[in-house]
Amino acid sequence: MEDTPQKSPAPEQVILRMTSIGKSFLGVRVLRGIDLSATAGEVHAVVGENGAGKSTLMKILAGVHQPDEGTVEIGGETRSFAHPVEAQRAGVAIIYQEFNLLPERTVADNVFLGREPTRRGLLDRAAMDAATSRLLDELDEHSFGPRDMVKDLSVAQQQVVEIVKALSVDARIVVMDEPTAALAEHEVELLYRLIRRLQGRGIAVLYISHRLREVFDLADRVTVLKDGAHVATVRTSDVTTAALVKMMVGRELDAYFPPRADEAVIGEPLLTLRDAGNGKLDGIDLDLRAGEIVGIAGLQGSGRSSLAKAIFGAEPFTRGEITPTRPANVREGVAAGIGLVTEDRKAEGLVLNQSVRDNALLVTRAIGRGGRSHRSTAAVAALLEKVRLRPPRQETEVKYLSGGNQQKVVLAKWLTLAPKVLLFDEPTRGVDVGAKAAIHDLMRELADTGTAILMISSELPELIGMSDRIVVLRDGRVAGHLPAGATEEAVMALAAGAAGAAA
Amino acid sequence: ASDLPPTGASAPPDSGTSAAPAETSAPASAGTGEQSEFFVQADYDAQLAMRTQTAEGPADKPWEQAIAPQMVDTAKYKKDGPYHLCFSNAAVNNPWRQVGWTTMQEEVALHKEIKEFTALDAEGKDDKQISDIAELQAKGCDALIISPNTTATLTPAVSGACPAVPVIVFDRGVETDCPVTFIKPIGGYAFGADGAEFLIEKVPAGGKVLALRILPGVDVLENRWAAAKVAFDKSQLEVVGVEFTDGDAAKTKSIVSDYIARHGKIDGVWMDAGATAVAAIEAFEDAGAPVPAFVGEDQQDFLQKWKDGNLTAVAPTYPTYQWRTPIIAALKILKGEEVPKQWNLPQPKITQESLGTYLQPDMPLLHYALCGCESMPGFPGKWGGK
Amino acid sequence: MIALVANPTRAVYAALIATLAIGWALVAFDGGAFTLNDIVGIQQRSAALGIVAVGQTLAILAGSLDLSVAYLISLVSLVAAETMAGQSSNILTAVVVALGVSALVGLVNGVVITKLKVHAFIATLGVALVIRGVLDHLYDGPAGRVPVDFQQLGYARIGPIPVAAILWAAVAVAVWFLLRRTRLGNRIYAVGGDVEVARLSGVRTDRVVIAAHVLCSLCAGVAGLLLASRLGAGAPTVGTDGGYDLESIAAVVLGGTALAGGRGGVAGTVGGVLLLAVLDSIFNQLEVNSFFKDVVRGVVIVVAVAVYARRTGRRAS
Amino acid sequence: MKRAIPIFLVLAGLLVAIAVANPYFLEPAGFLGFLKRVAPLAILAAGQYFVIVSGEFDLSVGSLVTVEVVVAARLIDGDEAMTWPVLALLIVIGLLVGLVNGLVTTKLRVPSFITTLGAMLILSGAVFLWTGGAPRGALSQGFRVFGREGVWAVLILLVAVTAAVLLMRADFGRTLIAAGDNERAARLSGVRVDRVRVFAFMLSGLSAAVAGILLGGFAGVSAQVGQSLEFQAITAVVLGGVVLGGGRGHVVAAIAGAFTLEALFTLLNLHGISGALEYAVQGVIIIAAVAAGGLRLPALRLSPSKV
Ligand SMILES: Nc1ncnc2c1ncn2[C@@H]1O[C@H](COP(=O)(O)OP(=O)(O)OP(=O)(O)O)[C@@H](O)[C@H]1O
Ligand SMILES: Nc1ncnc2c1ncn2[C@@H]1O[C@H](COP(=O)(O)OP(=O)(O)OP(=O)(O)O)[C@@H](O)[C@H]1O
Ligand SMILES: [Mg+2]
Ligand SMILES: [Mg+2]
Repeated sequence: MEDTPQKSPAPEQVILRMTSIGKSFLGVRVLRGIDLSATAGEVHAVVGENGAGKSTLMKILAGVHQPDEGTVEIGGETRSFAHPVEAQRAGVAIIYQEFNLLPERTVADNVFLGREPTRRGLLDRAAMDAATSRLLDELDEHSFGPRDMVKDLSVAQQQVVEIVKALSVDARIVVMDEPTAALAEHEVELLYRLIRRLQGRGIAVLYISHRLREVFDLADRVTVLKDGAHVATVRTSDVTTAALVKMMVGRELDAYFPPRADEAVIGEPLLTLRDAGNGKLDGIDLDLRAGEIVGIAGLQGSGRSSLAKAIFGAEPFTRGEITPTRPANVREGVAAGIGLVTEDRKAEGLVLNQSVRDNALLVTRAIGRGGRSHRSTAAVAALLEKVRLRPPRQETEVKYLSGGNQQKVVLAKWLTLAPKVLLFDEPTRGVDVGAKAAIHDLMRELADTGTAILMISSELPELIGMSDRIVVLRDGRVAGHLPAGATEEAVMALAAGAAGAAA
Repeated sequence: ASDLPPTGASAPPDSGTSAAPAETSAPASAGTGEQSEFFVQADYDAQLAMRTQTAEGPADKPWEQAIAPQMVDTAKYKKDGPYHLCFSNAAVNNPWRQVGWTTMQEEVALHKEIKEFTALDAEGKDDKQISDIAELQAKGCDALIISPNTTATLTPAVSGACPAVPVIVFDRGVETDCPVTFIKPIGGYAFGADGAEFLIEKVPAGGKVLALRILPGVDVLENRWAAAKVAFDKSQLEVVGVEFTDGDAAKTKSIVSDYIARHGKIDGVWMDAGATAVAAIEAFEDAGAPVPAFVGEDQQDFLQKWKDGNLTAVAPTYPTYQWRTPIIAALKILKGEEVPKQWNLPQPKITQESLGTYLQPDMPLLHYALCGCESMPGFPGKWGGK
Repeated sequence: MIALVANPTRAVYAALIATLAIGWALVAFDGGAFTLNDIVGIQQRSAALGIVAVGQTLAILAGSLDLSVAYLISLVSLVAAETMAGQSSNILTAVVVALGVSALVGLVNGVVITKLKVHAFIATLGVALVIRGVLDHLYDGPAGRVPVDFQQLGYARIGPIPVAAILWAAVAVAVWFLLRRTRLGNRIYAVGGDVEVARLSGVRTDRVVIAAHVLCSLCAGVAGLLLASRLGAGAPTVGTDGGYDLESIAAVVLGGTALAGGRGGVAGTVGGVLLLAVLDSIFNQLEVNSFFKDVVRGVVIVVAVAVYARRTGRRAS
Repeated sequence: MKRAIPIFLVLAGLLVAIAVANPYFLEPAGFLGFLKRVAPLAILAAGQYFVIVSGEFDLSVGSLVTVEVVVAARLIDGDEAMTWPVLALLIVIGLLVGLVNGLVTTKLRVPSFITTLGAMLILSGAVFLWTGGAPRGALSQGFRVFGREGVWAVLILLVAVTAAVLLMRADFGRTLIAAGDNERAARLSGVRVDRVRVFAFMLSGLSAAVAGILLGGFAGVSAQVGQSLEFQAITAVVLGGVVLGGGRGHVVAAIAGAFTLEALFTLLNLHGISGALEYAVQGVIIIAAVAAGGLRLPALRLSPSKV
């Protein structure tokens, strides 16, 4: 795909060269013939739809998986890693897509896990603490220290620990698999600065993200994977966003977001909160009306998830006026026709070892609603058709589905309820571009049929593109309301509490 | 059940429910296998001889009788009452020990001169019994009664106690003669021989006999089988199987059912302990086969079945009345009266003729007839009878 | 770490002191008295279980568990006693052989769990059955003879303190040190906390689990040696009669170590074992029926763990 | 269900081997005898399955079986008229013990391994405390019919298997397995996780009551009747490919695991593996079976659909 003859980097500068990598899981080919190289000081992005094989490729590099075919060369030497520790020793550090920390251990313990320094054969905790402190300082992170327990940290702070852990390895190659998924905008800025510093030190950074803006901000080159195959490697300066998306999904995506609701469609409030609060929220006033999508914006930890869980009944409101129902627990919420698409699909949304069918019927069965007809194969097939699951196989275990398809199953689960109010917490986090559009369409369709929708998203373009109205939270309180089509700056101003922010 | 060793009652992860036959792979004639290392010819001879000797002592109190006693002088232990007796019990984990323990407590109640009776239950644990014995020595006991959990392993503890206090051992022995007296019925060889001789007499030559044992490795049980084996090997009977039942009724019944199915007809059943005899009999009933000549024990359920089914049976015994004797012995010792060094109690067997006297329909099914407790004040309520 | 473990650990020691006080009062009321002898009795009584439980702590912390310790103890007692055969000169060989057998069993447990990926419950239950088969096959009853010199281990005292108790204390301190101050200890916590995280962080998790099992079995081996010295012989039922498998797990959990692994420590286990031993001693003093003891033991274990669950639950919410 | 195929192959192999060694096995009476012998363990395995698939353990069933038999003997005490009231009481006891196990596990958040270990101690202690150390009384003939007459045992087994299969197909079963798979997700979907788990423990208690009735009927009163049954039941379930930890496995496979275990005992017995080594063989086979299940060839697994 590279049209312009490339100034090939001097041989000694090529730190990583992966050639013809192939990998199968349980007889299914996940990667075939992948080539990837990185030079010193380069940021090389890897993009592709969910399930394209990005993480698998990185895990091969990190020694988590062993390739079925192909070779990995580091610094010109062919290496094969039987265990992550061997990759570590070869200078590969990785921030995994999923959190990879022990909540019951301290920050320092986590950072040095597997590489604990010793003195005269005994653990040298002082050295661990000192080194961790130094790294935290380097990152300008002063909100916690090496002896804090990881479980007491916020999600963003935990991500910082992951980064420190990767930096503490004396690495030549640093892999970051969606490091920003859990970060707010200003934290992303910090990460950018950090990556620049790594670059300066001649470290090769492999960067995976679904947020194309970051790819263009950071990367020198980008490699596109699709269905486990190598599509192209191009210089970011030589390609446009649209072209990149086309390479990823294999077609052009015309409109990013479905049209907004017609004023006429928006109906009565289905849920009204007045001065509602609990341990994490206070003074919340909010109306959710039939046919409307309300976007909730806010920084990490501003209470967005708490709001959704409170409305749903999982962490109920303890005060305020909530009409028509104030669910005291999940079952009351569900009975009142409220559904919650949780932030963490795997941990909170799905029973991964069960079939698509069992997951889709979970809510129906839990509340014992609907007779036999709701549980029939035909009814479930219709449901899967509605959420556009591809292929709509009912007996597949959900753990074998891609992220986007998994999210569709979660949606199907709630649709059986014919919900009056549906709450979406980061519905497209880690979902690829194609599936994202499908989920957006579905949300709008639901609204059009009279469901009140609340949507939380950390991706401002998505939030702004989808919402009929935006409510910004700050420190568990409503910081302001914005109309459809507000600018990112307006949202950020409210969220961050900048002076003079208009309400 | 009399000597069901501790394994039988504690709960190791035991996964077997059906039998592990010793010799079943040779279907023609399983035989009786080799004589075990536990067989001691001299002891065998002595016990078989004792069966015919008359015991000394009051005729109506077999628990005070002794066969061929070698008296020892106890003057050095003489002291004035009241007395503090101590007892280290192996366990109370099966009906035999339960009946015995009740009987012992009632015996204590009979003697006003016992002001205190301290008993510790080792729950079938050797290590705990060793600690218990140490603990009891420090309690200022005037005499220490021990019912050892196992023979060899309690020897050091018993040896340790002997210099401090007069020690009385009963039921299972220890490998030291330091206790003042060791009380036991005649013993396992006599028990085993009683049953085997009965079968040899009742079963026609060439008849098939099934031997059911609880488990290997327990000396008393090994002795029973060893004596039976000697008898069977000399006889015309064919021992078609020697099986271990773990003392488990369900397993026993399964094993016997299998043998009935495989051999069509079994002519006699020998058992080293009778607790599962009824289950074995039921296997014949359920298979619609006649109940053959049977060796059981003095438990009421077996005696009842015997009478109701008009069986050809015999019940050798390991009398629970031996639990009375240690208290009596302790008091004798403390009063300076001489006691037998080895106190051999008579060990009667229940036959067709004596069945009537021992069958007590008002007693619990698992009650042992030879408790010698009928005239005690608490009878029958304390033993669960009506 | 300390703050976290401190809760259940402190709780178990508080319970221990309360039990001692109540027990002392009950016994006094009953007309008896707690004497030095009883204290020594408690130490003696707890030594074997204590050593096994310390080892079991390692297995449980690593996210595993070991149901084979009881049969292993029996096996070790026999191997040791037979090797000694009453000769003092054989003691060293016997100890080495016994510990070698233990380590081997631990290795098998660990390898079956990690390499064959069999759940620890089934793996160690299976190994227990195998040992049981070997025991039943080779031994009919107590065997071997322990020379008087070696019996000192089980009976001798230094001042008022039994050598057995010192042995237990030494094992506990060694394992405590291992957990707090060595890489292996650190990694045992990590693997028990989350194997996958530990593996991805570069810990060779299989080795850690295997090491934990080898150490656990070695502790069981030491307990087997101690019991052999107490009994003067090896006995094929000494481990199972003592119920060392389930009771050691109960003691560990009573000491506040999470059954799921990754949380807890040796200090709690020591408290748990002492608590069980003190209960036992009180029951002995009061001559309580053994069935009643079982009921009380069952209740104590469940209630203790329920209390810990409440505490950690409150922290989390 | 595909996960369960190996266990059925193993079972079929064992049954063939038994039939070869002992042709009597193929006669109706012989096979009926086998079924009768399997019934209690199979029922216990079904009960244990519910608990295991929901992510828990029940170690108390062995003691509970003993309790059921001992209680029945003492209360009936040979009186035919007491048969039915006592049978009803036994069922209630089973359910009640399950209820308590379930409530302590879910409401007090005690790991079920510990809850039921405690229950095991408490039950066996309490029942012998009550009877003074050994069983008392006697069972009536009416009571014993269920365990003694093969037809009854097989009938009860059939009912139990059918009920278990229907339960697992019903909403209860699907939500139970969901709770075992991912408790949080199940809760957030409105599943009453605690309630289904308590119900699972009650089913396990019920199965122990029924197994107790069958075992007591089969061989009469005995203090050891329930000894180590908990380990056998768990082993059977695991042999059936059900995963400890919950969320995976089929109840029919768990029951097949019980059949396999019993068939294994029968076969070892037939081939005269010496009593001692029997345990060793068992241990190796159990480990091997579970290991083979874990390392099964990919082809036998559900093929993942790549989307
Ligand atoms: N351990 C595994 N076992 C079986 N299949 C796996 C495993 N890991 C990944 N897969 C499958 O391999 C494919 C590639 O997954 P991978 O996680 O590499 O995709 P990705 O590009 O990182 O997707 P995402 O953007 O969602 O992170 C998917 O179909 C996934 O289901
Ligand atoms: N791990 C944590 N430990 C302690 N407090 C936390 C933690 N996570 C969040 N909080 C606090 O809880 C409150 C609300 O958090 P919540 O998760 O609802 O925020 P959020 O805006 O939804 O963040 P996210 O984008 O992560 O979902 C905030 O005050 C935050 O500081
Ligand atoms: Mg990925
Ligand atoms: Mg959130």
